[in-house]
Amino acid sequence: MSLALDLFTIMSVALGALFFLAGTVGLLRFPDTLTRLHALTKADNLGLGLIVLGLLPQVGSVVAGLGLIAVWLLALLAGATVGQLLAGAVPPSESRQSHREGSRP
Amino acid sequence: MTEFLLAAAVFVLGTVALGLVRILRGPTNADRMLAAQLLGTGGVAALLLLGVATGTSALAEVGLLLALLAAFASVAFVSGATSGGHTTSGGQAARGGEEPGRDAG
Amino acid sequence: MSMAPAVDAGLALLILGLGLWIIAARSNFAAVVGFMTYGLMLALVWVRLTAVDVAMTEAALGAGLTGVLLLGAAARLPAEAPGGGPGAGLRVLVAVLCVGVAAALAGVVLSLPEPAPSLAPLVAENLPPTGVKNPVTGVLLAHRAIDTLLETVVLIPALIGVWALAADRAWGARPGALTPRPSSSSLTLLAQVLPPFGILVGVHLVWAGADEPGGKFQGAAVLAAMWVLVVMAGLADLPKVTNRLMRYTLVLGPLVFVAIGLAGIWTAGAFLALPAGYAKPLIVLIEVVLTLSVALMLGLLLAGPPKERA
Amino acid sequence: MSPAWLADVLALGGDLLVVPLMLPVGGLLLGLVLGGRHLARVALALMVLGLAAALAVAAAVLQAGAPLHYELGGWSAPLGVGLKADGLSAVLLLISALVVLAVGIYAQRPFGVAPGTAETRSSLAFWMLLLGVWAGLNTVALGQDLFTLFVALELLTFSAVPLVALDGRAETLTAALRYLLFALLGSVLYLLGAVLFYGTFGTLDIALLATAIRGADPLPPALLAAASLMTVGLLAKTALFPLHLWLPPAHAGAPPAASAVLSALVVKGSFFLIVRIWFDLMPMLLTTTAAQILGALGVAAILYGGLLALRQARLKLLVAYSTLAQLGYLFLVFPLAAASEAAGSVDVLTGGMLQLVSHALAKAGMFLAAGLIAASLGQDQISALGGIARAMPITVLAFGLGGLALVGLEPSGAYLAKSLLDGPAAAGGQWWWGLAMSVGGLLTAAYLIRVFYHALAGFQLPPSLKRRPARYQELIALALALGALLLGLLPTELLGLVEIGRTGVELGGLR
Amino acid sequence: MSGTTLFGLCGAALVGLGLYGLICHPGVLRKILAFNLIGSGVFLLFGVIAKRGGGALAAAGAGVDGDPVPQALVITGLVVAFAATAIAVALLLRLVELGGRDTLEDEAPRRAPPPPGRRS
Repeated sequence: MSLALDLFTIMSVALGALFFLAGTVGLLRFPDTLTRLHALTKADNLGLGLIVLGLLPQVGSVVAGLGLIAVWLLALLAGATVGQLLAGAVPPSESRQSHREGSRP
Repeated sequence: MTEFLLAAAVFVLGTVALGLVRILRGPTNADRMLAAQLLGTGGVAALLLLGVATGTSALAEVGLLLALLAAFASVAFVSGATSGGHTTSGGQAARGGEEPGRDAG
Repeated sequence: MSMAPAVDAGLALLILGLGLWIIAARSNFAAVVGFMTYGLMLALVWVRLTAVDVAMTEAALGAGLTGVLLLGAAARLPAEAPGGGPGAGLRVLVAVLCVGVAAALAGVVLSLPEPAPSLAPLVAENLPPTGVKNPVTGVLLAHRAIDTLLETVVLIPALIGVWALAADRAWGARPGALTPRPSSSSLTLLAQVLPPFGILVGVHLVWAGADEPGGKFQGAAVLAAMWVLVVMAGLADLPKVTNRLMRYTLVLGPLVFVAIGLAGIWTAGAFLALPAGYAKPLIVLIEVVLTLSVALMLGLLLAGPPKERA
Repeated sequence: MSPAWLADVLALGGDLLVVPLMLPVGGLLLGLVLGGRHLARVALALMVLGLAAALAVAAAVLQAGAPLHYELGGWSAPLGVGLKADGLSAVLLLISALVVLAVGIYAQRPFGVAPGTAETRSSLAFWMLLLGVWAGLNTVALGQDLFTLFVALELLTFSAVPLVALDGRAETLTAALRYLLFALLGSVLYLLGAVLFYGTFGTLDIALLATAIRGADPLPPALLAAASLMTVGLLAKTALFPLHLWLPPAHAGAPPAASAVLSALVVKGSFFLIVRIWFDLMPMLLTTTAAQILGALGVAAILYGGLLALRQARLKLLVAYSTLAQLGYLFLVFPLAAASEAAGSVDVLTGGMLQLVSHALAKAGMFLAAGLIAASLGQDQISALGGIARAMPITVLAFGLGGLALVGLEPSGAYLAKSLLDGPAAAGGQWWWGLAMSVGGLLTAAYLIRVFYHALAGFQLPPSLKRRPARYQELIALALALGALLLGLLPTELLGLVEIGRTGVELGGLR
Repeated sequence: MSGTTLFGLCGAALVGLGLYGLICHPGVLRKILAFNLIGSGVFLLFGVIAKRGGGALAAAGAGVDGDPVPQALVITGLVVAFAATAIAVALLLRLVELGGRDTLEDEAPRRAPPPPGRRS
């Protein structure tokens, strides 16, 4: 039983970590702010969700498990709203406006 | 299992470090905030992994705090960026003409 | 191979890289975002150092509130840091000096005595009379209560100092550094959903703080953040600086603390001493009232000087 | 003083120390609630009580002939935090209470709120910040724990910086910002030193640390690092040359009542901690080159501050630069104490504290007087002072007497201080410290003569004043300056106050 | 090398880094950031010393291993640092609002600020 749970944890956490990697790659590779945004909010919420799921069998108490789930729910809620807000904060022209820096044209 | 969780934490931290490139390069502030948002979620994930691996108490609370404050920071960013307070060159926001306080004699 | 050193090394590298970025970045905003991420990573470091209480404070205050404060400043300043500063020669000189300081400190860190001196056993021995089980809370509210008292008192001149930057005619107006955003449905939703959650977390932190990691500062920071969030969403107004109720709430915590401390002279033989048997309820009482006052102070420090609305 | 009264006070024992600690704190809490019109009066009442408390502590210390100790919360160090009132503490408590009270009376007019008017920004801020400065100073005087002292330093900083910017002009905001950055750097360096102490010895209590350090052989490297970090940090707060850049614009730009407190007291708070660290914590390090360096910086400050004061066009800036120079004298204490025998080192410290008190009184009086002149003329160009001596004789007299006290004429406190310092300098063969003091005195005289040359010129044609100063304000300035000038007449028993709690043995025994 | 020592060295480096920024950076906001960097480096040293001094409490079963005294001091210090930052930011914003520049340099800017909308 414990072995199966451990296996579950490993699979789930590994998958979650991969989602984080995917999100980061998207953040770096996608061409403009809005597409980055959409890719990202999904990737990181799924990543965190899978990691939380994987960790559940490893925590001793139900309360601690509920706490982990609460963290995920909160991140989900915040991520969704903030994603929307950020999308609203990016006028189409923003990518050609000021505040830029670094080497990218 | 502990080793695996720690390894997963290192992996997630690695993707976080990769995501930092976006903060560096921008080009817009929204991109930077987006990257910070991903880093926030990644940080929470790494925290949960670390905490479960080392049996840290009150882990969920720290995670909740991080998630809450990350959301709060994003809202603050959006408010600041869209409320017209954003200036691009020095002193333009100055309103001037405020009378100085009385000089005590 | 054990992974723990890899975690520590990774965190250390991240922290140093971010620190370098904060100093080197050209854009103010990029530096501030870097700082917030830096605070987040520091919270992880504190977990690694098994200081969960500090990790919470760092996450809430160091990264959260300070970050938002600086973010607001960066939004009102020119996007790029001003040029100028010392010439190249002087910079090299300063750099050499700073490397020297860092190297000397590193040397001191490596030469710290072994075994390390510690008050941990003394605290453990003297924790039972306080009735609390979280040693950090015990130190903050019993053994070193004067620091905690003075520290909440320090926030008052700080707040007055911020308020004093108002224009004379703006006195009596509401603090003006938080700009409510024109209504947006998603923000309103967040400002309605997040605060109950946050308040729950904050209250839980204060309540649990006696026996588990947490306490008034962490709780107060969360409460302050939720309050500011509601204000930024335009759902509530900040109190005017002359508001009586607000002023009473600001001093309530320290005042109760001082009163209990003075009562200690007669009931327990010394200023700030807690009478045996009543220590824990009194500590919880102080924590609760201090949370209210500190949360209000932190929020108001964030809200800036009073300003007339256009 | 009646013996019965004294007996009552002595019976309070250590509890007495809670009074000066909590009086200003209570004022801060009450003041925020009261606000408005009552604040000025309530603050003044508390300041009168504060002076009484400081006198009581001094009397108790004198009577006992030994320091008073108190364990806060009943927890003894290293776990708990202790308070101690020795002679040095009593002197700082007294001078703080005295100057704060004088400024509190003076400021009733500029920072009072007229009946029927609502609370004003500057009045609430001024009184709260003044109480904050006072609370910080009293904690600095009594604190025995390096971290509690850190919080006290921050209390001092957070109260002092907004005082600089009280009039809200862009120049004073810049000055305040620069001051804040220096002060914050100072605090964080101090804290860094404190953590190294804790990491090495496992305590932050000054007395326990001193014992541990005395027993340490060889001295751990952390100790040297901690000592230098803390000293440099506190020097930045004290504005000793070359960390002085922030002081002149800050002290000259603040409203006069604030300048008086900043120049007379706030910089002395951090100096006081330097004395605590070097004399109480690690006297054995005092014989090293560090003491010589501190003394040399002091000399540099005396010369540089004096020369720049000579070149200032504005009266308040002149007074501010004079503060730089006068702070330099304080730092001669370190090399001179190192050069003298055990008994002599106590003399040197007495001289130093006397200089501190004398400068506090004189400079508070001079800043208040300069402020009255500036307010009456509408500006403070020295070249435009013609005839002011006739128009405002009392104010100019106050400024002049304060100046004479700075120069060190008999019977001023500075004269006595310099003679106490001169003895060891001559005896130790280190004549150059004495020379520096003399040159500094000449410079002081020179820049004062320049002021008087202008103030007395045009005696027939007094300028038209924009507004007349209140007579009571002039008298307060005069009283402060007179106090500095007559300080040298203090009975020797009172001078002995500084020696209480000081054996001199530590210093002599280790050389 | 233990992780604790590593973080100690990290704290030392942060102090040096922040010191450089505080002295050399012309922008006030960046000086404030640098001050916070130094502060966090110092706090990290507190944490390292707390961790080194731990053990006794863990043995007593208190659930926290580490010397609680430095930890408590850091919490106090963090609150004070926040207040310091708040005053500094408020001063800076007011200065800019009154038409001042976001720097304490006395002389005129050596490098003109880039015009909006153009890359520098």
